[in-house]
Amino acid sequence: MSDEKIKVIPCSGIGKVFGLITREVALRVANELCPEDAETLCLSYVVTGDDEVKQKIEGHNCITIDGCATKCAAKNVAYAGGIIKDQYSATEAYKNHRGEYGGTATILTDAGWQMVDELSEKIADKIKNERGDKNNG
Amino acid sequence: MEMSKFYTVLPCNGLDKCAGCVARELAIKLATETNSEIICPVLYRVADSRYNEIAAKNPLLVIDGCATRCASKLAAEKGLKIAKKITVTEEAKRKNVKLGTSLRLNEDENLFVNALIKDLLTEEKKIRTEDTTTGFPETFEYELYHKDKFIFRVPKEGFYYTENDTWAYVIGNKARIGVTDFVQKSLSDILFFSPATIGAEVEQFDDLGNIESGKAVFEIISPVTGKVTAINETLLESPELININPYEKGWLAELVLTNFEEDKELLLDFDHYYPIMQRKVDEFDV
Amino acid sequence: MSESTFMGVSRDKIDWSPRIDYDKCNYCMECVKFCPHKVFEINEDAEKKLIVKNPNNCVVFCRACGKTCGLDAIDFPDKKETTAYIKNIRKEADGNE
Amino acid sequence: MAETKNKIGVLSCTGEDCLGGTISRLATRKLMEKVRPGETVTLCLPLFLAGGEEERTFAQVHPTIALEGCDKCCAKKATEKYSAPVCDVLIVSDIIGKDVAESKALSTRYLTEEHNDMVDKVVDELVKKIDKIDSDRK
Repeated sequence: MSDEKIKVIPCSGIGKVFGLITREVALRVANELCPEDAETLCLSYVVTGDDEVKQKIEGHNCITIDGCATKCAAKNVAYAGGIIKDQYSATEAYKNHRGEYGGTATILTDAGWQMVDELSEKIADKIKNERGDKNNG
Repeated sequence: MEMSKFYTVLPCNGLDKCAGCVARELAIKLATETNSEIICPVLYRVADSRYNEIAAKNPLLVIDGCATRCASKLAAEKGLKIAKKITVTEEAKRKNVKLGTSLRLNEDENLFVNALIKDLLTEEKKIRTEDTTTGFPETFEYELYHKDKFIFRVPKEGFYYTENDTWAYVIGNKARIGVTDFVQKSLSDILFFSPATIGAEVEQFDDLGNIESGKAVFEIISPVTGKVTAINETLLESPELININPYEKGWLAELVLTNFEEDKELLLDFDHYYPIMQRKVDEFDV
Repeated sequence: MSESTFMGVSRDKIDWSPRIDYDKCNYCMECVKFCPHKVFEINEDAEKKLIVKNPNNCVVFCRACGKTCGLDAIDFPDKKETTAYIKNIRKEADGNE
Repeated sequence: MAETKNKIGVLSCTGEDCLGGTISRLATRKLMEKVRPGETVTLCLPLFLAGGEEERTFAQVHPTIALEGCDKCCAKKATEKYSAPVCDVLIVSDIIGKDVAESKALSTRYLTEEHNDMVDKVVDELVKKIDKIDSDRK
């Protein structure tokens, strides 16, 4: 159970740049930075609430990444019974780049990619640290 | 139930016409029914010290009989901050009451006094049933304007608006300030709140800091004149609360009002602001 | 479309817009980038590379672009006078009803 | 004033499980921004559950097409569970092939011409469906 990959679930919002950032962060963490320790999961599965999906998430460790204050990822994962270990938001990545333009819901600018990379590394570091602690203990 | 003092009342007490007598009667009734204290305008002229303290203790209600506004002028002369003002002749016009010529009130005029008391009590009840820690209510009733998939909320009652899309919610001599849903939605996700300084004295239409999203910066234009007593500090960490609800947890600042009666001339009520916001929403390309 | 008004007063009667001090301005164009209402216009070929092209687009009482100007080259009309002016026009309009 | 018709809604999968999620997301935005601006409207799918009444009336107000990345059809399921029946469904894997659509989800960092062609194909199909809805309600 403890060896199971942690689920990184973005809101992937389609309206604004923040949704794209969450999606790119999740893909970067799960596919590139921590492929051994993390995997991603479609939030839409969680929304439809099929039994099969519920099993995938209920009682499992999750990290949510949200694009706006509505916090769809965190809320939906919580409804489905997932354990939210950490919550992140794209706006927090944006705040370090005040006044810069991150892009749109489909294309990121260089500044936008920088935001993605910074948040991805922050999340990956946290995952690795926790895994490391577990393996040593 | 113990009722706290409601107002300090300064009536004109004019004995030259009926309107003055109504002002006097209103003050007396209010004092007995709400535990308010009266300042005698005649004695005040010669005995400052007795009344200055009372005047400062509770929100000041000034009741003028007619447009000469002797009581208002007296308050201004003494440097008092007016929380609320009533002019009997204007109220009579509003309520369609014809005032007579006798200095003794007739039946209609007494009913009119009672109606004015009822208005004030309704207002007081509103104040007392509100959130006890801050005095401001936590939730409101909204009119909703739909545009495509978006809904713009505007509180129906108790708010004063500006055409700069800011609002003031007034209780006694204090006001809470914020922006409307139009600002919140057109800015989209708000990332920064740069507040006004506590203690700063602002005039109506001065700025009270700004809020900023990835799209733009919005300067918060103050609807009222006064002194900043508080800012919503939770917004420094969580400015997104403005997006969630700019009238409730997303309020921006609190002020002690110093010139509200005059500020009101350029403030809009719901009926006037709502169509303006509708027009702005329609012209705004979401 | 209805004519643009502010507080019930025709917008073109209200003199409220940024004033550029050309002795100070270094054409950094921060104000232009800042303002979403297309008040300014850039013309790289002209002597004055920056002008207030659409003064009536400016939001009455907004002075935010001025704060972006590190050189203090942007000024605004007196707010009190503007307020008093608006009140007067409104009173006149009331009187004519 | 002429009576304005409600815009047509596109509810898109933006899944992370496979390429279909990336393509459907990009196709929806392209349709909205470039191909049929002002005529179409979209909504974040997870808002059905996390949002309020405002979101759940979406498919009642707007004739809605569900755009799916794979044959799990989450967009249709979620819309019909929380809002109202959809008018039509388009499945990306039917257009670009099941194997391609179900390959690994793609970061826009690695987008190629080939992917852009896939997006265009999906947009073309979406446009056909929109025109049909429009002509049906005339």
